Amino acid sequence: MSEYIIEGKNLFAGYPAGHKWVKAVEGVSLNVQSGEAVALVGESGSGKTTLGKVLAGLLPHRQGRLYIGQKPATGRPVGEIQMVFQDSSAALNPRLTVGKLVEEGLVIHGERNKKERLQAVMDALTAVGLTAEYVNRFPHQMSGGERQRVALARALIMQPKMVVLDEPVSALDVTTGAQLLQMIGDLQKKYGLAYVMISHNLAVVRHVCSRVMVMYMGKIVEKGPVADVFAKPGHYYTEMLLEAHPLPDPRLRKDFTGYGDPPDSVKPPSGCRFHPRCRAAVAKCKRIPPGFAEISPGHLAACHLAG
Amino acid sequence: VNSTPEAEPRDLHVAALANPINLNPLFLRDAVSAEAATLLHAPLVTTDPETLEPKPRLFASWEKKGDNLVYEFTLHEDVFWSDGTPLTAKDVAFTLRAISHPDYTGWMFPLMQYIAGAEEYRQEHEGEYADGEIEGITVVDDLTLKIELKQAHAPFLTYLTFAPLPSHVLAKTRVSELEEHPYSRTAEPGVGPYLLEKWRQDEYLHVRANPDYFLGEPQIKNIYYRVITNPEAQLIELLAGKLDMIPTAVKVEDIHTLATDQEIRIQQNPRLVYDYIGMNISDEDSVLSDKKVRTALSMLLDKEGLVENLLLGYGEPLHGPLLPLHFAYDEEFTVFEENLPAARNLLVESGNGSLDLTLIVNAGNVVRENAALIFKEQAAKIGVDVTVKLLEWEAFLAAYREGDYDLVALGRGADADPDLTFHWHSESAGNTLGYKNEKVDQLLEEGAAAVDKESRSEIYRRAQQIIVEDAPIIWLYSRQAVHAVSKDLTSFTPHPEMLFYNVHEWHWPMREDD
Amino acid sequence: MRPHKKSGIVELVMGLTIVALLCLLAVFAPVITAHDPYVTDADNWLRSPDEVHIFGTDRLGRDVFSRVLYGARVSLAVGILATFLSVTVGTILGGAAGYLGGIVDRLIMRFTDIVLVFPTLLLILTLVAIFEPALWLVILVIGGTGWPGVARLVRGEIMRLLEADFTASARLLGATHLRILFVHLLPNAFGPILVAATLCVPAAIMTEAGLGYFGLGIQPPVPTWGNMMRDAQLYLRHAWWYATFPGLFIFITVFAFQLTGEGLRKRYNPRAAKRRDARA
Amino acid sequence: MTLLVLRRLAQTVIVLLGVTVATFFIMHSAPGHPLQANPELRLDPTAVERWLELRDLDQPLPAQYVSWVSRMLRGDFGNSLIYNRPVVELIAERLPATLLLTVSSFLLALATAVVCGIYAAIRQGSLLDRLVGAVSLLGISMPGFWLGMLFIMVFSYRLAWLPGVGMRTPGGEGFLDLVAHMIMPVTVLAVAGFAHYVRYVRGAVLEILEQDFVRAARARGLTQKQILFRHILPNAAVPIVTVAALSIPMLFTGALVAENVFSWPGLGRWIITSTLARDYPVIMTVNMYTAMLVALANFLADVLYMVIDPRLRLNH
Amino acid sequence: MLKVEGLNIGFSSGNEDGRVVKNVTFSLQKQEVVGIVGESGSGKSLTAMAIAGLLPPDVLAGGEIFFGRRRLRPGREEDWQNVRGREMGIVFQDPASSLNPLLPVGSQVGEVLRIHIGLTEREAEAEVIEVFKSLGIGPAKLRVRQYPHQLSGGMKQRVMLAAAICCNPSLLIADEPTTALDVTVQAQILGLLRRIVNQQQASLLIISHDLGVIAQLADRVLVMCAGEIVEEAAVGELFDHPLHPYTQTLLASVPRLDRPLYTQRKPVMEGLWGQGCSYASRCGRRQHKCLQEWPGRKKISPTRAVCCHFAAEGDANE
Ligand SMILES: Nc1ncnc2c1ncn2[C@@H]1O[C@H](COP(=O)(O)OP(=O)(O)OP(=O)(O)O)[C@@H](O)[C@H]1O
Ligand SMILES: Nc1ncnc2c1ncn2[C@@H]1O[C@H](COP(=O)(O)OP(=O)(O)OP(=O)(O)O)[C@@H](O)[C@H]1O
Ligand SMILES: [Mg+2]
Ligand SMILES: [Mg+2]
Repeated sequence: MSEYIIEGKNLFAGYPAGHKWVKAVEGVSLNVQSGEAVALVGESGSGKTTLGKVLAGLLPHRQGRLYIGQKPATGRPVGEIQMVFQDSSAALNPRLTVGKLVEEGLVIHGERNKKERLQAVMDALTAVGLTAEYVNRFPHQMSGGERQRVALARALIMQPKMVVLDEPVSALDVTTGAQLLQMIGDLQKKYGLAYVMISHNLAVVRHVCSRVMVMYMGKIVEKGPVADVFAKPGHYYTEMLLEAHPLPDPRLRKDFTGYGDPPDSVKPPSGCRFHPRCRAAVAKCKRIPPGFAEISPGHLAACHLAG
Repeated sequence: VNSTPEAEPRDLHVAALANPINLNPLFLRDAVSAEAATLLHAPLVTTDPETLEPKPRLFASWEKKGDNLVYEFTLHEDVFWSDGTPLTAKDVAFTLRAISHPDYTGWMFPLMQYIAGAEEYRQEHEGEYADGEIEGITVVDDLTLKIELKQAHAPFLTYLTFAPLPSHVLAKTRVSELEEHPYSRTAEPGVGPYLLEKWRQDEYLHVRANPDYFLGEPQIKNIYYRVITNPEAQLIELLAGKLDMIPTAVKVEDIHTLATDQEIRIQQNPRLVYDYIGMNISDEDSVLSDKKVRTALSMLLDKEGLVENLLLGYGEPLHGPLLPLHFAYDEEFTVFEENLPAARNLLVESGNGSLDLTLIVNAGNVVRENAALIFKEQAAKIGVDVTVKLLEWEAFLAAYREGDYDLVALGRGADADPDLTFHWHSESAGNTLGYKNEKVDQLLEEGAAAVDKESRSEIYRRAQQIIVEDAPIIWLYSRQAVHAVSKDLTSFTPHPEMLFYNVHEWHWPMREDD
Repeated sequence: MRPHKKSGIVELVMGLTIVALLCLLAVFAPVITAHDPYVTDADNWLRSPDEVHIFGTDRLGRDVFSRVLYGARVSLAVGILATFLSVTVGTILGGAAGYLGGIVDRLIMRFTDIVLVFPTLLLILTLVAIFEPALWLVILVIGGTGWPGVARLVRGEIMRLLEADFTASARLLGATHLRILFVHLLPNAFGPILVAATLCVPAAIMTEAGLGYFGLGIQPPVPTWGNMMRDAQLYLRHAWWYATFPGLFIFITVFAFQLTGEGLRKRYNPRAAKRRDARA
Repeated sequence: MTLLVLRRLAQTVIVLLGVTVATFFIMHSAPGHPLQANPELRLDPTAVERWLELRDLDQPLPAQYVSWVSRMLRGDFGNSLIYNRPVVELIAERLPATLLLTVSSFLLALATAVVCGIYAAIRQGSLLDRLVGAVSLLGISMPGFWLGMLFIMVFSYRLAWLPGVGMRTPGGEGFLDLVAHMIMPVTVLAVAGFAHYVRYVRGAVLEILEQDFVRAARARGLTQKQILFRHILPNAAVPIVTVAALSIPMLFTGALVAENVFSWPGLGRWIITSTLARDYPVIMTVNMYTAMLVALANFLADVLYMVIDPRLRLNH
Repeated sequence: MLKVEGLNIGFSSGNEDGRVVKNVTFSLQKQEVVGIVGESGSGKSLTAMAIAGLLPPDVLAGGEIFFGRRRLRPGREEDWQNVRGREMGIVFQDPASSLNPLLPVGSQVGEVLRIHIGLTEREAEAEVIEVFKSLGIGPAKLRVRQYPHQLSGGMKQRVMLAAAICCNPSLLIADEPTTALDVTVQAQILGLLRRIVNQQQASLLIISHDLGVIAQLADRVLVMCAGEIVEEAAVGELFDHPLHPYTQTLLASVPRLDRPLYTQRKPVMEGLWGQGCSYASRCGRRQHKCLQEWPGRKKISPTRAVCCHFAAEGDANE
């Protein structure tokens, strides 16, 4: 219990829409251990970012319990958990230089000594593979990959225990993305950082994460060690995601049929939310929301037919 | 406009500076409405354009009895309202009652107060209609009306220069609602020279000749009384031939241009108005409460020069409250001429070697502004430093009301009768200066009660002498009304108080090529 | 958004130069002209321009040039101070509405709507009619009615920026509300606010001139371009110079500020800039 | 959609209520009362009294407000102090002239601005584009009263081509006469309007031109003209309607100036006379009338958006 | 079918010589699927837009484009007038913004038929319903009357596809048609594209930075780097034996489900731009020559060409 950096039980979260409430995360439980990298995958709109924001304290959860360390979350950000956003150009204040951006956390937390601040900034920049010459640049004077590094440096300077990475490479070129992923992996080892990495690209998380959680329409449908899940998906949705992934190998062509459309998120289907698209759905799936079944140790799938 | 086909005689377009507000003769509060109303109404009595003596109009004649206490008026025969009803003495009596009624909201009651029983009627009349009787007013027959005054009041006849209301239309209207009655906007039925054809608000008033006008059908069939608020725009229209007349207020600067225009004639006449520089004597501590200082200031201006330079001669220099139009006017009368050394001496005598005074002027009247400036220059020569403050009307008014000034340049109007009571009697509401001289009060009371012109003339001249020697104000000049008129308009006789005095006689001569 | 180099620079330089010149003229009016704008000269009224009176004289023989210069003081003072007021009020209200949201936002926006539906000049006329006109009142009233546009703009910007991830990222670092507002939101809204402010000035100047023209502005004899135009209206035929110079100065001043605003808009509007980059 | 319209209507009602409160507040902040204002006008004391009565001065403010509003709802806006007639009647006599002036100049300005704006945007950087930009900048900087005076000087006085005064030639009225009188004031008003609108139209069209769907339409083989009429114009309609609706107060302001310069017999000139005369009931009622007109126009514009834009119309 | 020769596209504010697409030459056979890959900004979209005649007006373009027997001259709108939409269908990256929000989608697709084939409104709608059905946009009858905002992203992209193919074009250009979509939706669109090529016997030019997509669809691949085609090969050859170092890095950088990630990108060395190879500044095997000299296009086999001084010598499987 004690080594969990963050622990959430039965979390609900969403957004106000007029007088109604848009549910984006429903009944999610998760925990992250120190130094661990957990992936959160799923289709667009499945609630990944929302969950990430809840974990980072940017969005209060509506129900359930969330502990950071052993303390219940206050619904306000704490320095220990940082987040890096998908769109690096929107995540950096365009009016501040890299130096100012990176040192902001220290300034806020009352580090007076200018020299020390500068030193810390330098360290953080070095850690993400940038040099001193970037200190006086503005965000628009850098490439996407460099900006993403600055965002990471900004998070690192707070000496967080965990960083939520929201699609950190999806806006980048393959080559740049690959480098960034590499670096993310290095940092984990070097600082013992824990990650929650959000992505819709299964292949990406495979390289960084050890555990994966698959989300579908606000719920987690499968979770477990990356290797297990990818090798032997327990949920038909996970299977479908893996199946749909276009492999960069012309010899392994797929026929790309029968995936069905994602349903309207405003009116989620009854029972197992995936049943309208599921190739193996049975009558029960339509009525009863499935609970988790253990497929192998630590590998759980919310499917009536699993296990 | 001017090239009308032969069969149709030419129309007349007259400029007005504002939209008339009301056409009911009992509720004419502004100059434009009053002017427009004279087209549509006929007054009971009128005054002579030269001497301002009362002359018959609807009242064809009158007789004075009992030391001017009783008047017996006879109405003109065969006068009909435009709906065919004959005009009778009852209409006149109704009109007088309406003015005296407690609910009457106009300003004319002070004119009625001399009639016996009018005050009582106003105090005691019950009911919302102008019915009942006023003691001093008797309808003798359809054409005869007898009015009894409670005390002799010489100017009384000149007070009857208003028009009667049609009692057969308005008698059933509450007096309190009289002003709102459609009659105020249509003037129908009328007995005047013209009848209202159309009134486009803020645009023009179109009147058409009354074929049954009792002095004969007017020659000009249509008159358009056009609202053009900008004087410059009026001139442009006149020069373009789209207006035939700019009455009364042609700017001095424009006279020269207009005089050289082939199509336009300048016509002028004296008016019952004058400009003056008032002195704030209400403050006891002020230097101006010292008569010597006031006298000194009264000796600064060359009034003939003012008229020549500022008015280009279109006016009369003025030395006292009596105007050239008044029968009591004395051409020879002067008390103070320009005399700077004497003025300086007086000032020194008063113990004021130098003075700082503020003169407020209402901006907008160029001539008055310039007069103030000349006064300032002259004053400087005797060591009086005058600060001239040109103020917009609002600011001017505020300063004036609060007495926040030493000197003030103003204009004011006088009555047709030389009676000076309104402005100079110490108990008059019109005595805004707070002038008080028992001798003058006494003389003015005598003058009002006196019967014959000669003795009245004498009394007012004496009063004038005393007033002027007290030097309460500095008289400047009396400006003439300057009209720019289309050259062809004939028989236009300007009257000091009524532009359309003889409008029924105006006409366009037949052109030879017509 | 961040300024875009080079775009709109021509407009900016031209506009600012003229504005600077006008300010100099206004400030150094007593040095530039030997004539006292209040001194009347009864012998020399309505003199056409010559070496002594380069813009001629008015109906009281006052020097039109010096009156125009002194009039610039009023116009610029009103324009700038009223704008300052509008922008301050607009930024505070718009910022509060955008940042706080919810009921505060709705209240402020309805209030803004209400002020916005009154035709400005009419409302100002009314207020000036009720309280007697004076310089401070004119500034107060023009400034006090000019803020809704700014408020809406600031609110929109703040809401847009609140959505931006960098606000969230600052919150993650533990930034306080004040820090977020003053370090992250307002500086980024600065460009659009600056543009709006620059365009507020000519509007205020025009309104002041309109008030003067209707005789409800700052009262004579204090010279303002508006009340000079009002006087001049009566001498259109005699004295072309009388209306021309104040009119021209209003025009030039408004033009200069509009030009500056246009330049700033080009600099701060990313879309326009993008187009320009594509072309250049 | 109905729900949205209703919600918007509710907002409009709130704004209208706000307008009455604002007007009421302004009216009550007037120091003293008009009797003291201008003795030369010889204001009718009973009219003043009646006006004071209308304000129910003896009652607490909220009660005064309620009775004032309820009187207004019954159509009683009080009497003019000067005319001593119902203000509503006086407004009705002058409103047509103002509407004629404003509506025609509005249509003229909008029509020319739409045509020029679209053309300028399509031919961005062309001579015409730059010309439109320059005209717009000059037009926006031109004080209406000066332009009006210049017009009168040149076209009425020097050339004597056009009447510079009023709305009709008395006695020679007719359609052509009306048109001749309208030319100058309408132009003065339209110049400002054009200058203002053309920028927005141009900007809006440029923005739309950059959208992917325009490129997609080209990719489908549509000609420039088809794209313009099917895709660009309808999308430009929303911003154009917005600027048009928001410019209505500006239109009134313009009318105020134009009517005074050209002695146009409308509300604008009358309100100045009334303001100078401190005819409070008139000033207040006209203020409120125009404000309400503007609020309603804004409401209509919003309804129009919903007609144009299915995203608003078919909102779930 | 389609031949592009020496296509150059430039902005006055671009790289030194202002060109962002340099000397692009390739051809496309009937029923062939050609893919273009490359990093962001390498000029893929511009090349496609040039072929479609959709370059922004302020762009300078030169070169020759032959479509069938027709010559399409860049900058001449009239050359494309009857080609686009009829013989050449085009699909863009972002389906959400590619549809006019104010018109029903059926009517936007129908436009093509009305303009090019001269169908009436009614006929067009009936036809559109058919096309919708064939692309799985159901219920088609309802869909044609719906507005873009009522459709999901995948649906919108299908509508765009419908508009592109309803006149049976012989060439379909798809510029990153699935980038904005989810994997499962992407898979469907890819399936559709493949079907269209087979059924309608059309050629397809598909642009993507996702090597997975290219690998799944293309017959032949063009690799672009900094505005140049640096390598050209049949899809099998390319993925098995990439010759150009750039292609190699690209392939190695793709995160794969079945292989560990490998990358060796070096930061750009500023000031190293020169006459030489466009990849030289980042290349791991850069030598002096690379910076000085443009390597030139080396034809290696009938299907294969590469622009690298050392490509032939290098070990493709390094
Ligand atoms: N600010 C918001 N207001 C209202 N609804 C929102 C908001 N942000 C997200 N949502 C809704 O919440 C749901 C989950 O959104 P979220 O951003 O968490 O999804 P995601 O899995 O991150 O998707 P993507 O892969 O597209 O980023 C979606 O249906 C979305 O429409
Ligand atoms: N409108 C434009 N103005 C200026 N430069 C442009 C414009 N459009 C494209 N470019 C430049 O041209 C180059 C090629 O652009 P292009 O859009 O073809 O790249 P791409 O390969 O499609 O990239 P992506 O994968 O990001 O879509 C880029 O460097 C880009 O910056
Ligand atoms: Mg997300
Ligand atoms: Mg692209």
